[in-house]
Amino acid sequence: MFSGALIFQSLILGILLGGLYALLAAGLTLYFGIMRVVMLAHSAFIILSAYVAWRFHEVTGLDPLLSLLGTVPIFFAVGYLTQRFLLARLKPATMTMMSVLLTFAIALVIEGALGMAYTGTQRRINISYSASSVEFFGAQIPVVQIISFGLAAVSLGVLYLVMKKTRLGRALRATIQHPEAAQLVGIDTNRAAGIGFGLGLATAAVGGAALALQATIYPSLHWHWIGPLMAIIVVGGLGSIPGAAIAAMLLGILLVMLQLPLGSTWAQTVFYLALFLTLMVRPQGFFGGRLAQRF
Amino acid sequence: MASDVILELTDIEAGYGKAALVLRGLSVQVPRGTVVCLVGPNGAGKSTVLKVASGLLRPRSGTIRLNGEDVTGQGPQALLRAGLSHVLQGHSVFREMTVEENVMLGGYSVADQSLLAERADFVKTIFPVVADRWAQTAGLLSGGQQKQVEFARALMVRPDVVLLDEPSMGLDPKKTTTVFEQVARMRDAGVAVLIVEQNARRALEMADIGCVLDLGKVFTSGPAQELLADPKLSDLYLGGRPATT
Amino acid sequence: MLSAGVIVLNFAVFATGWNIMGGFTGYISLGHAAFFGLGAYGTGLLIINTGMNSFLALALAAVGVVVIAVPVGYAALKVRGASFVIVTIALVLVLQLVFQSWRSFTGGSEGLFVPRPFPDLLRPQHHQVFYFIFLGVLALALLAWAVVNHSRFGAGLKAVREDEDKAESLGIPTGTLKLVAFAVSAFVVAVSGGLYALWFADLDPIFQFDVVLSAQVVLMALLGGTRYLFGPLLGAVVIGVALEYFLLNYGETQFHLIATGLLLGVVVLFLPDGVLTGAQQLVQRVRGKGATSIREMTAEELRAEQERKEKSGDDHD
Amino acid sequence: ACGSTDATGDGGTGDATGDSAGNDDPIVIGISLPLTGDFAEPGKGVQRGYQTWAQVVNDNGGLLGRQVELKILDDASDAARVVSDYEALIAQDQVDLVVGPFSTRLVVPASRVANEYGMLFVEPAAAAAEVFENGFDNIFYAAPAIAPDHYNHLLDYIEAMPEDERPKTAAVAAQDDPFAQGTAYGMRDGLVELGVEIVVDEVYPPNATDMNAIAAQIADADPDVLIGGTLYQDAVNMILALQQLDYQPKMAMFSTAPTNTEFVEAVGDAAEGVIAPTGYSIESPFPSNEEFVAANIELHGQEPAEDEANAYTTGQVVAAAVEAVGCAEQGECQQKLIDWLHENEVDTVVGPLAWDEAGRPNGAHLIQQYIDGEITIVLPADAAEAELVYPKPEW
Amino acid sequence: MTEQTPTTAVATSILTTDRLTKSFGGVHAVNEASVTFLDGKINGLIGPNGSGKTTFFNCVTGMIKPDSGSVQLRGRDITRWAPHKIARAGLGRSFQLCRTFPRMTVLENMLVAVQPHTLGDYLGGSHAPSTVERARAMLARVGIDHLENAEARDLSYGQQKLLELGSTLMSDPPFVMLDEPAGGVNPSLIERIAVLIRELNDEGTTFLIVEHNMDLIMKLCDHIVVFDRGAPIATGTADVIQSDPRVLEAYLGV
Ligand SMILES: Nc1ncnc2c1ncn2[C@@H]1O[C@H](COP(=O)(O)OP(=O)(O)OP(=O)(O)O)[C@@H](O)[C@H]1O
Ligand SMILES: Nc1ncnc2c1ncn2[C@@H]1O[C@H](COP(=O)(O)OP(=O)(O)OP(=O)(O)O)[C@@H](O)[C@H]1O
Ligand SMILES: [Mg+2]
Ligand SMILES: [Mg+2]
Repeated sequence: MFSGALIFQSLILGILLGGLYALLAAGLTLYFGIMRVVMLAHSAFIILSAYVAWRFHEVTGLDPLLSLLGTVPIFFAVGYLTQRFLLARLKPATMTMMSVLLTFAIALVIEGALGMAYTGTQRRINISYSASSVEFFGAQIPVVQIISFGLAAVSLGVLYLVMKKTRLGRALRATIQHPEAAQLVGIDTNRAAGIGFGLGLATAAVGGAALALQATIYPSLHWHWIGPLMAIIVVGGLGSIPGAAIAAMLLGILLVMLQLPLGSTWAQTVFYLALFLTLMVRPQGFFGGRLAQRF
Repeated sequence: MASDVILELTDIEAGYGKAALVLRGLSVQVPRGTVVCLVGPNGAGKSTVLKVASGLLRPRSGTIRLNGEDVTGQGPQALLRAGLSHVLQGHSVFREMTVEENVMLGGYSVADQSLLAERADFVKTIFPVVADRWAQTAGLLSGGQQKQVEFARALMVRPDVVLLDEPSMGLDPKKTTTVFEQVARMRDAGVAVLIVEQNARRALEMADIGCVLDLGKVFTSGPAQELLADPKLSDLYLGGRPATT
Repeated sequence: MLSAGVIVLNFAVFATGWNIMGGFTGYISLGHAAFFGLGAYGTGLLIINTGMNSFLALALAAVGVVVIAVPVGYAALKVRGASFVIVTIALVLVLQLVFQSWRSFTGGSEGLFVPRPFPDLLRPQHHQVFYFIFLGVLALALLAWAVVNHSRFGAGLKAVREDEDKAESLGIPTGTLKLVAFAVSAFVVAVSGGLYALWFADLDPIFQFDVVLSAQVVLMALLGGTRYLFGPLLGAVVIGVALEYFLLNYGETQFHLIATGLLLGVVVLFLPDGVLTGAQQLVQRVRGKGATSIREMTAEELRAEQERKEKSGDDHD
Repeated sequence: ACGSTDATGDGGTGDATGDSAGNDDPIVIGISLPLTGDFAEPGKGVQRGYQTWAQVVNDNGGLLGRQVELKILDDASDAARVVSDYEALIAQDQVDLVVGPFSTRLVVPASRVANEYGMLFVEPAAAAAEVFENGFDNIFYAAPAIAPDHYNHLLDYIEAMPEDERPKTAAVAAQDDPFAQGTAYGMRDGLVELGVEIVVDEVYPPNATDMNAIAAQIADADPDVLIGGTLYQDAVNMILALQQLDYQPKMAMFSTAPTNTEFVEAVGDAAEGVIAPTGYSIESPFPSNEEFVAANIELHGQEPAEDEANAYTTGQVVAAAVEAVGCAEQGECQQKLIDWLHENEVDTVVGPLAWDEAGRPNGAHLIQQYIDGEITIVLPADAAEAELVYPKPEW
Repeated sequence: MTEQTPTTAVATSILTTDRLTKSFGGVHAVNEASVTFLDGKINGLIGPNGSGKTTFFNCVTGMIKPDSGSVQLRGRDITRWAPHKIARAGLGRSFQLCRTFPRMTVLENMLVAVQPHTLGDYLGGSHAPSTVERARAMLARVGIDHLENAEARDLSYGQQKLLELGSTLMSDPPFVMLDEPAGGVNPSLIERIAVLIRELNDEGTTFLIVEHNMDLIMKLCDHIVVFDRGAPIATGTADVIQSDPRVLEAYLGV
């Protein structure tokens, strides 16, 4: 059996990992919540941002997190343009299905480009505090994970406030639900959708940097992430940011805990089990996201 | 009268995508403080007229003048800013947002929050359901209730020109009365109203000018009462003998 | 090169099978690679563990896949649109995990070697044989699609694609129809997978359970046009050849990925209904019949005509 | 016919198909390599090794007086392509000889094709035991030892220790990869025989980047010996994770990773004391080595690593057979080559090699350890440059 | 129970609900509604917005499952049946917010409505010419025959309502429930629809119509039920209803 210390340690690690998952999933559920877009390229963008952080560190030797100053605005812009000039062209009727394929295409392009630029070699940022950790009731907590958890928490909070409390948030949701009517109340629907997408990618930028701190990256890594993230947003209820956050937390913890008895490969399946279970029991997801199955 | 015409469509030709023309050289004038009522068979092009007037659909030829300015080809937002609002036909509530959010979005273009709050209270008084379901998801309301929310949404702004596409559809008799009362109030407040109605008799009874559309052209137009009186029109467009109640 | 031809045919069967679900119901599944992989592994494992005849094994495996597809479909088809896509993706990913981890049974990441059905054939002949087998299967798949397309079963599926609730209220048992379509298409795909196993002999979870494979197949179907019998076939030929080309000419780089991506993007953006649709529309444009939806008669004339009719009393039928 | 014909040296490129009759036209050697995809990195290394070998051979007047020409195809790390590539090479392009690709996953299907065409198949990569259990007689592994034997010298060393100083407990974490597991489990089973208790035995998937959970278990069990069945990055991640949990083994070994030049940069001081088996070291004492190292640096501007060496060795083995048998084309010649290799021993940059009937080489790997930031041979004693440090310093 | 008026006493019931209840959260959309509709008649169901008419429809047709209570079609209990089963039991319905198959042509929309029953039908090829003829005739009757080849999504709102009506009548079910068939339809066409409904009724089809167009209801219906807050408040013939104070107060307004 596993010692209490080990289980406590894993619990901590699980919480921290869950935080990261939460951030990564938030963007994904955002696109869907406001635009019915299944953004398969999300994790590809995450990896892209991670690569930027890595290169940045390689070249300048500065702390990789500083790269966020550049990536966040740039990713926002890219997202804005992607929506305006690519997704906006899709017929609303087939939006959901077609966006899957379109973003899939984007993902492939990103993966390919990274592969061409930096080959398939695995990369990892090696910074002064990579290996350091702080002691917490006998558990060793890696500094990098604390940092990425902090990043996640902050950006999630911001995102949530934007969506719920601002005019922008409302405009975004109105736009997807009835574009014509939205225009008629004076919303610049194109702009709104664009901004929404930009926000989503901005979270990807943050997530990427956080990821780069604590894990290895390689071009095809995004396949490794997209599955769990998708599962999370369905379990959380498509389109519900808090839902995604909670689901991510729970599944993240479960994952790490299950790795002890099952080993990391089998533990991975927890995401998919959760997904299928959700569909059986509560297709609309467990937290909010009432409309999952209608779209 | 042409002097204080506020909305004027001239020789409009319009259609959807590559399909054939829907509006075939049509002209309509809406004077300040009057209610102009469009009637006509299904598919005559009534909604299309409104879509062209509010910039949702670009005409292939012809001009649109608002307050004497040529606004042809401008988008809905521009026209809204210029004082024109449009309530769509059928159901256009934001289904997944609360009644509150819907109503408040009606005032999206209005900066002054206190003013919005005030108008919100007003619409609550005339449509009780809006008050009762304030925090509920609009998409779950009944058909008629949704129409009421939509109309309430339109009342959040005070434009010079209002385009209404069958506002009474799906409303029960009482609510229909309420809606027509509101339209009359707008007129009295000097607003120009261009209304499409299949509930033709009641609409014409309230309207100043009637305008019969068919095949994307104006079939006849004139003072509403005269149209009502015309037996041939009744027969063709307004539905047989006057209502029995 | 013969083996390339076999690969393209294999794609064609796969895509046509996929189209039995995706084309009619509009449910875009990125999970069919799972059935492909299951068909392949199923066949392989049956042969290895029971030593039965290769093609018997193939048949059994395909049936087995259907047995799996039904509950999976039942779960997946409870949700529409996005959730459905996500589930199907998940299906592939989870199977990849399982087949990788479950070494003792599947050979794990060492892969699985499937004994050849005709051990004494030299490779070139081997390819030739399979080339024709695949041709035959393709013909059958196309036939199946055509039958569905002309049947009322197909009409029901199309109704689902347009508006599922309305279809229900018209008395169409949408749930059942969808499930049947799903199972049939899974079957066809499983067969193509099994044949692949017999032909290629080396199976590896990474390559058999691959979402990208699904996507490529969807791309083929879309490119050709999901509403047409030969759409997927056309797509398979184009994409199959294109992929081969990119790999050979830009193999040293990851360019073939980019190319696939760009291709998919272009198709989705500019040819969402496939080249065949595009062609058809072009023809219509030339013929210039912009079917007008607006009535060509005033209400007046109409009413007049009505009266005439009513007098001559041939009102209805 | 497809792919890049790659005649090294100043010899211009020429298409290498068909008629290999006239005795002065080049001997074409077909190879398929993972130049893209998952195995791209080692794949490129192997390519360099082959090129260096061809260079050296041609500078010394070629084989049987004929120039050597490499015909290299890219299989994008895809088993499906490997097979079709070797078919194309053998059936269409009628190459005279084929040699192996990289990675067990690709070697197995490739060797089968070669076997079906009755071609000699010397390969630089597939060390996993399974490779040699398909009953093929044409396959030869051009390296000192197959995976399970890599640590044999280290096991001897531990056995030689006094009972009470021997490590008591060990942890094994291996990637789900035939080679990586092969090495690690070879060591593990050896230790078990020496009465060491295995307290953790974990497998993780090839794509796993998060080592925290495994590290947590290892740290919790706190064993004396750590055996990492690793390729490259997973080793780095594991070490970082273990440092974060501040676990200190007495002895830590990882396959492949430490011999990679980037290893030190990646883990910094943590490298000190880490042990790794290697089939090749620049300092290797064997005669042909100097020539190889020099040529490789000249041609590619970098020192050769194990991948290059294995490829070069493959070349040497084939060359030896060809020169001895005196022929190099498809047909019965191939069987002659195969038979000859089964009988004889070949001198290579990794030492003299001989094979059993299944093609397994008979040697064992050198054991290296990081000492004062330098990777140095510590076992076996006769080749050692320094004493093995045990217990290793903290990381 | 609701009062029975002489007219209805003789006729047998086609649809009866017993304390049918459906509430959403706090809202009692349908509240213990026990109603009876008459076979062979044109029944009307009216009531203020939000009084539960559509929900009642949805419960009866199986689109949503009632919380409690039972539904009987010709004495057969069909509570909680799947929608398509109920449809096959001879109950057709139209939607208030009209639902057409947007990317099918008007004619196809009509044909899909004719459902196969045996497996043979399913695999059987396209429709019999006779069916197509019937579809055309029906289109003419609802006045959109000129749109036969237009895709449904291109129709004007009213045209879509007419198509909706047409396709509902296409499979000529013996019992038809129409949710606001006249909403957004041009008055002169409404008259034709009225005629159509009469004819079909004479041919033996039973109707249940939800409408806010009083003229139509009063002209057509033999038997009217008035809903308020999810339950019937009055039942009877047009005159009875129109003179009922509760109805005036709750619905018609004065
Ligand atoms: N989105 C569209 N695409 C193509 N054609 C359309 C579209 N919308 C309407 N039409 C066609 O244009 C014509 C006029 O449509 P419009 O909606 O203006 O009619 P309407 O007078 O509003 O009818 P109704 O009273 O039923 O609302 C109709 O014949 C219709 O078929
Ligand atoms: N899915 C739902 N969730 C929550 N409330 C609902 C739902 N459907 C209907 N309601 C509520 O139930 C009540 C009855 O709705 P219903 O649509 O049956 O009214 P109706 O009689 O059809 O009104 P109308 O004449 O406007 O169509 C309404 O108050 C509505 O808000
Ligand atoms: Mg209209
Ligand atoms: Mg209703």
